[in-house]
Amino acid sequence: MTERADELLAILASMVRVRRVEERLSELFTQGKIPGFIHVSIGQEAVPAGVCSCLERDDAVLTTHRGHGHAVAKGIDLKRFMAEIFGRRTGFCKGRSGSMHVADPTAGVMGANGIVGGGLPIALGTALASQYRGEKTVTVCFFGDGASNEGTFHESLNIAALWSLPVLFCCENNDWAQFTPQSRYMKVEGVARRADSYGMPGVSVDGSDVLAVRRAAAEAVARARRGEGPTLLECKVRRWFGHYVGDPQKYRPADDVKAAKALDPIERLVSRLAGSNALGTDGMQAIESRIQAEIDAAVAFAAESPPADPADLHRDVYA
Amino acid sequence: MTERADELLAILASMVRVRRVEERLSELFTQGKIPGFIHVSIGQEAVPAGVCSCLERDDAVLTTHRGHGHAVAKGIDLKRFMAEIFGRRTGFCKGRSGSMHVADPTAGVMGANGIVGGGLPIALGTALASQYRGEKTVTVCFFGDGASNEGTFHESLNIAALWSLPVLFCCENNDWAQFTPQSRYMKVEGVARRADSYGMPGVSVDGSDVLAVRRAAAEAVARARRGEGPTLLECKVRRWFGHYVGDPQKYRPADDVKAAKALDPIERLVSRLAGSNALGTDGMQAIESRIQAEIDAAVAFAAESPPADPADLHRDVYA
Amino acid sequence: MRETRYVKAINEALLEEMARDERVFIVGEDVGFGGGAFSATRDLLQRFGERRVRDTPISEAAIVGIATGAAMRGLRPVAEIMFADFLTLSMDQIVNQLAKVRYMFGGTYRMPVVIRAACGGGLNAGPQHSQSLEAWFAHVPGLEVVMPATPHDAKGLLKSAIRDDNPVLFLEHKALYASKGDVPEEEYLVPIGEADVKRTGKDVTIVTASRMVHHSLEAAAALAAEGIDAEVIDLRTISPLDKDAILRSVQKTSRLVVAHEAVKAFGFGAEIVAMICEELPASIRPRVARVGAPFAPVPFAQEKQYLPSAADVVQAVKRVMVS
Amino acid sequence: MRETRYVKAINEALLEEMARDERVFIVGEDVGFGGGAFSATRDLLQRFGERRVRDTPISEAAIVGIATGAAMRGLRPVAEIMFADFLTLSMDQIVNQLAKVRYMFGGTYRMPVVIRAACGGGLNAGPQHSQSLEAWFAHVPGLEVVMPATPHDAKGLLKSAIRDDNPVLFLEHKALYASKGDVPEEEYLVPIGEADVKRTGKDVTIVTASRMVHHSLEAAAALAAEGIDAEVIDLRTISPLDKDAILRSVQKTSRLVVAHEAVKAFGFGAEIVAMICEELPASIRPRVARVGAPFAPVPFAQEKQYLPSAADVVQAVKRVMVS
Ligand SMILES: Cc1ncc(C[n+]2csc(CCOP(=O)(O)OP(=O)(O)O)c2C)c(N)n1
Ligand SMILES: Cc1ncc(C[n+]2csc(CCOP(=O)(O)OP(=O)(O)O)c2C)c(N)n1
Ligand SMILES: [Mg+2]
Ligand SMILES: [Mg+2]
Repeated sequence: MTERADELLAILASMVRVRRVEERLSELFTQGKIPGFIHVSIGQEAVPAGVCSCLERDDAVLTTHRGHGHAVAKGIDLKRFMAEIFGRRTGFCKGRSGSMHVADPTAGVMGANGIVGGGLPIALGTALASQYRGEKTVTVCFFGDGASNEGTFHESLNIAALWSLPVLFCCENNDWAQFTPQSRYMKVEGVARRADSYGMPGVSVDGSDVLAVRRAAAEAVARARRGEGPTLLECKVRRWFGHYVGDPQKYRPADDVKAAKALDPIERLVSRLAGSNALGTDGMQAIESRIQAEIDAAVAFAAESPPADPADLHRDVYA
Repeated sequence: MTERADELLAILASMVRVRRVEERLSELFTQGKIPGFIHVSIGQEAVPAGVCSCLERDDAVLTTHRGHGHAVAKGIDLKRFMAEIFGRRTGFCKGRSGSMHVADPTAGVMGANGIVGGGLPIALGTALASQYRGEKTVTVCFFGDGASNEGTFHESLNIAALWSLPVLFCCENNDWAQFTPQSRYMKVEGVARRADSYGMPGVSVDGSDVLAVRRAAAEAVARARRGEGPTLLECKVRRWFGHYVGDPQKYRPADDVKAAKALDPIERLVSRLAGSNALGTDGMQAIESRIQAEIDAAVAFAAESPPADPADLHRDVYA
Repeated sequence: MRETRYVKAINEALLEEMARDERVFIVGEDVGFGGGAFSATRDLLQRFGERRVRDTPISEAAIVGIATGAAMRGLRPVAEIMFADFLTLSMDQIVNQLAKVRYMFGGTYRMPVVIRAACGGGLNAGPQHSQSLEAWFAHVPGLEVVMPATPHDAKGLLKSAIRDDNPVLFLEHKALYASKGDVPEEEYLVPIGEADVKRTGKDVTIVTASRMVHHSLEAAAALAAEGIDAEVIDLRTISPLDKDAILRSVQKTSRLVVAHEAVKAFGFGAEIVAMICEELPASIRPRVARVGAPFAPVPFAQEKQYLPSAADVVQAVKRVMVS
Repeated sequence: MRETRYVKAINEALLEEMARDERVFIVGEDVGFGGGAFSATRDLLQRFGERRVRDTPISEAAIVGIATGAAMRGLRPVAEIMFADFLTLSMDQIVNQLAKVRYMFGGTYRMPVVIRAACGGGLNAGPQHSQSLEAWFAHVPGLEVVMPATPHDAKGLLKSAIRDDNPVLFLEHKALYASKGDVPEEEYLVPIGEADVKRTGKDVTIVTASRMVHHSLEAAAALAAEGIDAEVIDLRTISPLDKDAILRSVQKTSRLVVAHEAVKAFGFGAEIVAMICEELPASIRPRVARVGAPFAPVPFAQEKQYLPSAADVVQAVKRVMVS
């Protein structure tokens, strides 16, 4: 699989968009403009960008507490996304849910989840619906390495394999679960090998190499569309910042942070493109300024939107 | 490892005891002498007999809804065991619990469990207590192939491996979960291979060969006592009868039952002993009549015991 | 009308709704090949095939997740959790996911999910197979909780639950599966949220549900012989509560007994008593009593003495009749 | 006495009890290396080492199972489930196993297990991180449920919970962690099962717990300005309920308001209202009102409008004062 120049630019733009959105969110949160708490995935952008570059709009994505990138890369409307995180009534969830629960079914962003591992069983259902109706749509369920230790991981992968469901289980293995390093919660190296327990292919890739992620995801998605069942794709990534924005990371060795930041998926793709003239002369500039504008518009929309409507707190409990 | 004659006889007697106890329970249940419902493990006796032949009295065993054999082989007092299943006040649980919840901590029978997979997390705790106090005791957690699909299986094996807990996870793989054949709930052949997900040794043995079970269990128990951590031991067995006593098994092909009954762990050991003169002339006779007497005494004790005390239903809710 | 068993009525409701709506499917343990632990799903696999009757591994959290995700994509799942006691293994998926999806995600989703489970005692199934946990779920916004007492109501309510666009926890009493009652030949629905006056009376109101309806009717008959005329209200639905039906009756009788099989403390009877205390005009101060199980797990051999009985209802009525 | 934060009081209780009894150990997510999500276990790993302060994978069912099994073999575990919302992932282990072990297995085991969890709203943590689920657990025989409102009570009750031979669900309110209050220098215990009159009054009884104690005291102060003298009873323990303390006060005031943060419907307020209706002499028919959250999940941005407030308590008191 070799990407056309426009595809490469789209993938690059997707990573940059995720990065800039989360940088802005961190800034806004630090300024006290966002209630609650937020988790950013800066440094892990190659996964949402690479995986979502293989998806159609009507494919389903389930994501996590660290899910901004997946929603953005899947093509969620930035304005209503930002408004939700701000807690405004124009947000996708009417301000009822915030950063951990953004959803836009029309973009296939089925919903983020505040329960670690909580999306895995739900992914079985969205994938079953595709199979049930004979549709070619697939489901991608993103989750972390920590989540791979929840009982739901086991129950879900077992059933997905048994029923040959069209799911891509995409694990972002960033070596940390909240404040705890992986060596303290898993004896085995990596998550991909766990696929064998279910008779499911397990693939592990360098998650800061966006093209490696894209190619592995493309293959898994193609398998799923052909009705050949699920794949467990592990992407080895690094968490640049704390568990949540504002986390002082007292528990984390400085050189671990340094090592993480040394792996920049965006820089890697840029330098790769440098050789070709895909980027053109001011290509990066163009991308950055276009995205800057999108984000400015989204933030303005959110900031100018009216606060969440108290009446909405009583609505939609039942259909 | 080669067994002395007396050891072989003890193992044979253990299997025969389990078989005759459950045959009698089935008979008594069919006669309406036992309330509720009971599950027997007839045909699977080599597992409790083989595994428990490697255990000391103060080792801990956690068992399941199909747990009579494990309790009996571990050395539970037959009288109070029978009385509990009868629902008498002299039973181990004062008649409050019945067949699915027999327990005698003094014999290391920590408790049977009516929740499939429910004992697995508890086994972590009993094993941790041994490690915490620097004791050499081990925990054996028995469970079925169906239970290996519960989330608790995954969480428990992962933690046991991570903490090198002294546990033997003993899976009795009898190809059925209630009314459903294994092909409908697992894609993979067997349970042992699931150990690799946790960096734990996984061993699979012919569960109707009691010496094979004993040798594999002995090695796992020795590892655990040496502080080298847990083992997943899968014993391939066959369920001779229904899920519960009285189950007409309409769902089950007759030849599957026939094939199951063709594998008799007791006969196998007997014919093996035939060569040697371990059994002596009327060895089997002696064992049978001794056990017959034990069981008669236990049934008499239960039958003559007063019914469960209504006052006991309010007791022991709190210490 | 024909005499039909409770479990058969449930089976008929499933069959009719599956025939009616192609989006309806069944998922759970032993529901297909085995025909259901209590045979509520008997013959459905043969009739509708593997696609629509799905046996699962023993994975209760996943079963509910499958239903949730499938509903988010437009299907109408009927999940079975064999014993209500095992709902404890699905609590996150039911409470944090299924019940909150519509609200949490902006009201865009409809969640037509039914979770069937067998509750209650009476079969000497012991502490882990006999619980009545409905009060937990009634405390969870986003869920509806239904507990039919008769074959008629079981069929009509299950059909309504399957057509309902909200998650419904459908609690079948395992000791009622074999019970018989009249069920119409022709199709009918019983609306969710409507209590049913199973016996009219003027002296005292007995509010109850599920198996306790039968004990309460038995109690009412015994009381009638003593000249006490009891009204028996079968809630049928625990959430949403049919407050009007309860208030109407208590205003008439000014005496209330709430009877349920669940542990009395913190059971649904408490909500009903508190509700009428708050909502009745100050002028009416009814005498109230609750009937429920003692504060202990459900015992195996002492189950009969443990479970609330008709005699307990009679006693409670007599407590509220004095003065 | 010194001003101490609620979270620090909890940390001190853990430290003192671990120093006092070698069988006490801590198990949970991020409790050791990370010092606890809310830093309640800060520095305990450094002080007591890996053996007694055990980080687990994200496996809530296993965490409770570890505690249960360890207690069956004589240890005294203190398990942490980070947010009370995640107790949904441990429900089988808590309800079908831990709570029933002693009863089910003949009364031979003692089960000195404490499960700590952070409950409640106030941090805009959204629908899956803000729930108050205490009523579920109070409905489960075999469990004790504790909800401290002050640093003093948090420390004294947690020490008692760790020394108690029964399973205790210890619910800490996340919005109170940073709150300050007087805590004695010297060692002390607060007994489980004893309510505390946080304010004496003669006109109306406000029964409450956890964070709502503070809102209730604020309400009482406002009411005093209007000449209404409210008594505020902090239950501190939800199960077992201190019935005598409630009955004594209501007999004095003959007016009751129960205030909790949990959803009002089927919350613990219902049990308290029903209990007094049953147990007070027929002559006393108090006016009652409940304060609780609306029947909806806890919203993110509208949390302030959603959570019960001092103003809601004031209004409820005024409802019961009329006539
Ligand atoms: C069921 C559950 N347990 C615990 C938490 C608290 N928590 C939130 S994120 C997190 C760490 C998750 O680690 P991982 O799955 O690796 O994702 P990452 O944060 O590294 O992206 C934890 C423990 C939770 N939200 N849900
Ligand atoms: C959590 C839970 N789910 C379902 C059941 C109902 N059930 C009892 S035994 C059983 C089958 C268990 O199969 P397996 O683990 O293979 O044990 P076996 O009966 O074959 O010995 C099922 C589904 C249960 N008791 N607990
Ligand atoms: Mg991680
Ligand atoms: Mg089996």
